[in-house]
Amino acid sequence: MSEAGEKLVLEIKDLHVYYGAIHAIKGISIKVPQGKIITLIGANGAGKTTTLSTISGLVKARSGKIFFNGVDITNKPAHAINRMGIAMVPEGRRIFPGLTVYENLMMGAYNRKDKEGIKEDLEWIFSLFPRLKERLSQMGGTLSGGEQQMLAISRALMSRPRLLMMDEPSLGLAPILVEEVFEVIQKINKEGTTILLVEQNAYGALRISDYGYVLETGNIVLEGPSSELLENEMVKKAYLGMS
Amino acid sequence: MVEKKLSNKTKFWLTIAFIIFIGFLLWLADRYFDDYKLRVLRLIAIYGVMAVSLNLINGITGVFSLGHAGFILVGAYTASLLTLSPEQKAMSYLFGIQPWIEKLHADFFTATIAGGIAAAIFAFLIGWPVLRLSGDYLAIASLGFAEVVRIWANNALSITNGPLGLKAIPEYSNTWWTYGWLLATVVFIASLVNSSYGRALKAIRENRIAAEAMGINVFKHQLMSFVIGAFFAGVSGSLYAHWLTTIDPRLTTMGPMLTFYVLIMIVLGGLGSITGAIIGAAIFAILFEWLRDLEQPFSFFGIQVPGIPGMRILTVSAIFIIVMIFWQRGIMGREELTWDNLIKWSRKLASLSRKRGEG
Amino acid sequence: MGYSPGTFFLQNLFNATMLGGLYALIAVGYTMVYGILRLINFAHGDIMMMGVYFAFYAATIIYAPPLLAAIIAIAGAAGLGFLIDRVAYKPLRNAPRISALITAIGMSFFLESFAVVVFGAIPKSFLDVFKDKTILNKVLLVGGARIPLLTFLVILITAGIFVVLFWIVYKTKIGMAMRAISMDIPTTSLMGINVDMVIGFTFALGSALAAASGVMWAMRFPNVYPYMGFMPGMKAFIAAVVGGIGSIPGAIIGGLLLGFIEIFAVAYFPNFSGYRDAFAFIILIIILLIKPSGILGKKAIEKV
Amino acid sequence: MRKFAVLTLALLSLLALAAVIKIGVVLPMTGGISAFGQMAWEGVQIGYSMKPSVAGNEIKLILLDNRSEKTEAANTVARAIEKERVAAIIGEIASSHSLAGGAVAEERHVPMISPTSTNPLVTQGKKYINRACFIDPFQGGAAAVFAYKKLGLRKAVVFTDIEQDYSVGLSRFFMKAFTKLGGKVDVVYYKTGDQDFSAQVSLVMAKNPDVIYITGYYPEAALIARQARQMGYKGYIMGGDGLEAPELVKIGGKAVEGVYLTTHFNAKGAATPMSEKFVKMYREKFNKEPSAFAALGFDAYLILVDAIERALKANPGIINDLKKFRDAIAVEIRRTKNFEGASGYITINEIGDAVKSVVVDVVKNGEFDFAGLVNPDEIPH
Amino acid sequence: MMENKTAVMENKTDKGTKGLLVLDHVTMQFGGLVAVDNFTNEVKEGELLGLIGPNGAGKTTVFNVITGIYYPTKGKIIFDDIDITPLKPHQITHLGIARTFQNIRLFYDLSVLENVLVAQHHEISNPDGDRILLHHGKPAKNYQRFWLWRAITKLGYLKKEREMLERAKELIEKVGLAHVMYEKASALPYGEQRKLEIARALATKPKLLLLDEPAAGMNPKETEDLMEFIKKIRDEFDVTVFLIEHDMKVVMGICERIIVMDYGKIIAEGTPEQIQSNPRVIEAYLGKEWKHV
Repeated sequence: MSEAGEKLVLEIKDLHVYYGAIHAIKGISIKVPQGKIITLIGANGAGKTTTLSTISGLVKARSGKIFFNGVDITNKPAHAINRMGIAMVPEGRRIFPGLTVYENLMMGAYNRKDKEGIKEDLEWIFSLFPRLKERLSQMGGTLSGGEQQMLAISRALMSRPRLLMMDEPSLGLAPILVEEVFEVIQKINKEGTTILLVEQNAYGALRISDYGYVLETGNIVLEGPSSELLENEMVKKAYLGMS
Repeated sequence: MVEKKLSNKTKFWLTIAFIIFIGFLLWLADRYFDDYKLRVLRLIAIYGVMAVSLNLINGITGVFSLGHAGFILVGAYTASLLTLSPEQKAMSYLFGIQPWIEKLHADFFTATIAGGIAAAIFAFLIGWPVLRLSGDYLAIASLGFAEVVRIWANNALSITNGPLGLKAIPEYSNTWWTYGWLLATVVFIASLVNSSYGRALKAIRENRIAAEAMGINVFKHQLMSFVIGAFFAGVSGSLYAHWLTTIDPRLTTMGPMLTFYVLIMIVLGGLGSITGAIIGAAIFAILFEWLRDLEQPFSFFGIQVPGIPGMRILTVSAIFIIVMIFWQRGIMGREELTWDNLIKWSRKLASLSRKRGEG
Repeated sequence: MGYSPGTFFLQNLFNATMLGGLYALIAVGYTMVYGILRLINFAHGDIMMMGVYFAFYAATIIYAPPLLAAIIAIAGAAGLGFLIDRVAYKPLRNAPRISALITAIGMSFFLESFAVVVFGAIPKSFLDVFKDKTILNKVLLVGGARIPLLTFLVILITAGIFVVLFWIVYKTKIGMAMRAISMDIPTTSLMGINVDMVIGFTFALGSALAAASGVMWAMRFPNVYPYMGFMPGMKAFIAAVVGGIGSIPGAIIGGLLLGFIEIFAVAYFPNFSGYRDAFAFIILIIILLIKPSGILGKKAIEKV
Repeated sequence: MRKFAVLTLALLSLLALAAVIKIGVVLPMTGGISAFGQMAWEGVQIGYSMKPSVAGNEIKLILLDNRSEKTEAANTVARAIEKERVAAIIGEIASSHSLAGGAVAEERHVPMISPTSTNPLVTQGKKYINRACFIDPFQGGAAAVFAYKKLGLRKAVVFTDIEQDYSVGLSRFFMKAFTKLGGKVDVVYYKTGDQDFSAQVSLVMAKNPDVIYITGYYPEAALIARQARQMGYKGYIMGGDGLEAPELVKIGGKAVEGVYLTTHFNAKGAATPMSEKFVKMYREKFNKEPSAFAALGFDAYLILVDAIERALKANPGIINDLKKFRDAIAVEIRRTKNFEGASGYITINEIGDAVKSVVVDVVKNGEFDFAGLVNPDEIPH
Repeated sequence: MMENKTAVMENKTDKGTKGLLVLDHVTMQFGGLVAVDNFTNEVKEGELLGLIGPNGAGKTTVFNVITGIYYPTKGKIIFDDIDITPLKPHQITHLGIARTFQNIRLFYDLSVLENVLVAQHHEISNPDGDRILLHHGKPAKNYQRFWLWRAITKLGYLKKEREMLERAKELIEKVGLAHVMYEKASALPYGEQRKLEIARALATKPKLLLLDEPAAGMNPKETEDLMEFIKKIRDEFDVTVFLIEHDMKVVMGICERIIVMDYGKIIAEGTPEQIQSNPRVIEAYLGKEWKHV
């Protein structure tokens, strides 16, 4: 897929993952070039979340390799992978309900020592999500669904990641908020963060991404530039709900 | 999953044959074992009744109760006060006795049933407050009630003889009574577990809210499990008292430690498995006696090593920790030792060895 | 010369505060570990016992001065707590909760029998550690009540420890990480936080508090034996549950409450002093019935 | 053929003659009351090193731990009898354990001698169960007599350990005797393992008695004394034999100075020549002062060995028939008269209880000093 | 007993006109948070009603209040002419309301068959049913006098169990899960777990079925099947369906009437067409471009 000379931020080679006896990921290979938005689409149980979890170190791979900027990060512990520059917005947002919004953000910046940089990033985040600034001292659990999603994204951004992975950012949000989230993702990407996006909302995801992979029961069944996938008959039928 | 299953009829007769076989083995043991081995053998059955009954509450229904020792204590005292002769009572109550306590008398079977019923009533009464709580709060409240009744027994000199305890309780708990009650317990609880009620209990364990939404009165079913479990705990208390021949309400005799022991048995055997509970009870009873040799002086390559008291429990606890680490769901998990499973496992074993043979 | 009612009350007030404070220190360790792992660490009381033995041997073998002995005890217990987590509890993080609980009970037996085998079952006197510190035996007269200086010291030190503890938990980064872990372990690890280290730190911190309590306990009640941790451990566990297990302020309130119940029940109902523990349990049950998740416990509203 | 069989039997019995006599020692070596078990075991060991054989037969001690638990107390006795096939048993410490183990021994007709179980129920109605110590009614009465008559005390508060049958019994017997003599008694409770007694002590301060009488064991007693003295209690403190251990002074420190306690034995007051011997050997081996538990362990061993010796003297061949041998030992134990033990001259009466004088100790300069004797006939009934 | 039953039958008015479930000024407050605010509406017999709204609008809370998981702070809930406001979840199920959950709540360690059997258990644990006794006002206190005895002796329910088994198997076949009948629920793929949850709810013999986001996590193909399935069960089992859903395609596709909630309040109500063009709904929930999604 990648044109020559393009720098790969993340490369997955022939990844296999098992949950006990269940073969969840059956040898997938994915490339994420710098500065792009790459999307994984597929049904529930296809292995999208498992793929992200394996990259972020929450789940161990049975075989295959994951390279981040050329460094092998396969089966490294999650905290080590985060420290290398991969941040994740987990499915269901998973913000810390009993920490304040500010503390939630600081959790994202846990390993950073540059106080100035943290301050700068905070300002940037407030410019992205002005609502968060108003709620800085509020407990995370009291935010509405949309605000929680914003917080989750901001929290991930606070570690200044080189790769941002998002698991179903639009899940459970009102249609009106879904639009907003996709816009923000594009904005973040434009400011230089590479993004790996997992979505069930195939239409929305493909519309903003550069390249897409279609996962089915642990296999990649289709890949290509997003614009092409949008036109693909099989995708149209199974994932866009157009028949 | 196309597996040839045994018909229910075959299974029934197989089970009957198995019980008769075990009965025969017990008859042999009863005849040829010495007193010490017989004591341990009977203790296994008594522990078995304790474990199976706690397993109904903790393992099947998912109610994390730590009050089992309280039920055992109630059963043990009720039954013992009934089987003790008035003369014996008059003798051992050094500081006076309530006349009505002195007069009580019954045969062993009636006393055991009475012990069970007393424990069941106790469970019914404390179940109302305790089962309104959940999780660890329930655990501590049930532990609390068990302790309260134990402390009461310690203080109520004229009824329980306080810390002096009861003595000269007739040694009625022979092999047949203990194993007979174990059989009765298993048959009763297994048939309950396999009935619609048992499914409801498991459903409560799996997901309390969904069970409620399916029209199951969670509180009442939990109370039922609590009461039935307590009944058999009371029975085990009676058997225990008539095995020990003397009981007292001390922390180490019928305090939280006993509950912990029974808990270890059922978790070791596999929480939620009836056969597992019995296996756990047997291991527990045997291991402590078997490892006694560790505390005897022995020679090691010619060096005389003196016996070190404490090595036994040190070893046992280390074994428990290691087993739990490598066998997190206990020996049986939630599986039962049924004929179907036996066939399944033996086939697996056979195919495994075949593979090995080929490899 | 008997006590006047006021003096009698004052005397018991101090006694209760001290006892409650010691319970609270141990209870906090229970509650922190529970908050993070949902594990009732039954070995916690025994870690306290080990801490006291560390202090005892530090003083009698290497002749460490009392303060150093206390520091050795606290450091030793912290290390032990960390080690126990690594060896016995970490492999069971994903196991059913009850398996972890049984392991904790097993660990409690293990530590007790270890102490019997290595240190011996015959009680040792902690006075050996503080032999010449007669100042600690000084008694102050407060409104007619005789309060040992030690009681004051214990109350003050306990309060000081709590201040430090609150600072750690609510004002430092690692405290924030601890609170985060108590809510969501995998997400915390996604923040680049080494979860195992933080859990280990929590165990170490809780164990250090238990050891601190243990050393003070042994100063006040200088009887050191392998099973000395069982009863205080049990009481502290109750205190933690009463306060709302998982909540640090709750554990402190629970500990103090338990101390007050035990002292005042005996003081004002002497005929029922045999029921001292029963009082504690009955009040505990009543509190739980009124507030099923303890005094400060958050009601775990299950998302339906 | 028959001849051959007889010959073999004779040979076997000859072999058996040289065989060892096994004695089971069933004690709590771990668990809650392990300290007492370990002390008694030390005493038994001293006895053994003094008399390791009887009538040319080697004695073998088999130590079995009951983990301070009742279930195990019964199991260990059964194991000693059936697996180890012992001739007799020394044990157990706590009366409740002696009851559990004793029931097994009685049924199997195996003689048993408890060093320290003072509860009257232990030997009640039993033929094979004996003890090397006096019983609680006697001890409690002695304490009351000593307090009322010798010290002139009239108002007492009794500290009772509600978990210990020993303590509850002793308290009751003391209270009975003390009120009979004309004294006034109040009672407060605590339990084994308690460390804080400030509430009970504050009550004592309110009642202002002449004496507090502590009937439990020394760990708690030492703490009670400390806390009482700290709070300014100035009266007498007394206790039972459960207080008699060097640890009382170690834990209690200055607070236990002047504490009176009834006990079986005093190393200083050397009741018999044997006492001196025992104390000397004990000091040599363990490098500390012996406690009453050790002395009674020692006595229990010697009484038993003495009974075995007499049984063998009467019928040397009896050693081959374990059943008869056990019976004979049991009979001989109850024929013990004025036996010279470390704790005095001991007579075992027809019930199986030791009859001897009660020693009263007082703690002076951190040591147990002899303060007097109370004889059986002085106690009111 | 039988007479009472007929009395119930006679009480019923014509289908379609009467509100099967009436929510009357229902308010649910958690501390300071008002999750449901003065909710007044009704579910008519036989209809297929949808409830939509942004995350946190209080939709699931409405379900929880109806099924008795929470007691409403204020207001009344009438089902089938019975005031069910003070009743417990299991009693409400007995009366004929069944539900599924947003996050699937199966009995994972039980087989598919057992999951369905459990849902019929209330028929033997409470054979007379609360239904009859409730009609005389308050729920009777001792309507299950012999429950413990019955459980212990198995008196009078062995035959019933056989019946239940047959009925459960039939139901499983009907919903198309026969091929996994003896599998543990945890072993089922996601879509079948959702289906099983609905089947289990149906086994309680409900008149009203509450579905909480049944299409969550399904791809468009599965969603389409689900829509068919819901329509089918409504007709076949003669139930009224009330569902919460985020997938507008489902809501607009099968619901006859839709209620929209925001911040605990009803902000709109009407047919799918009316809702789609309602400016308030577009502003608060749908956005202008939702049709593309």
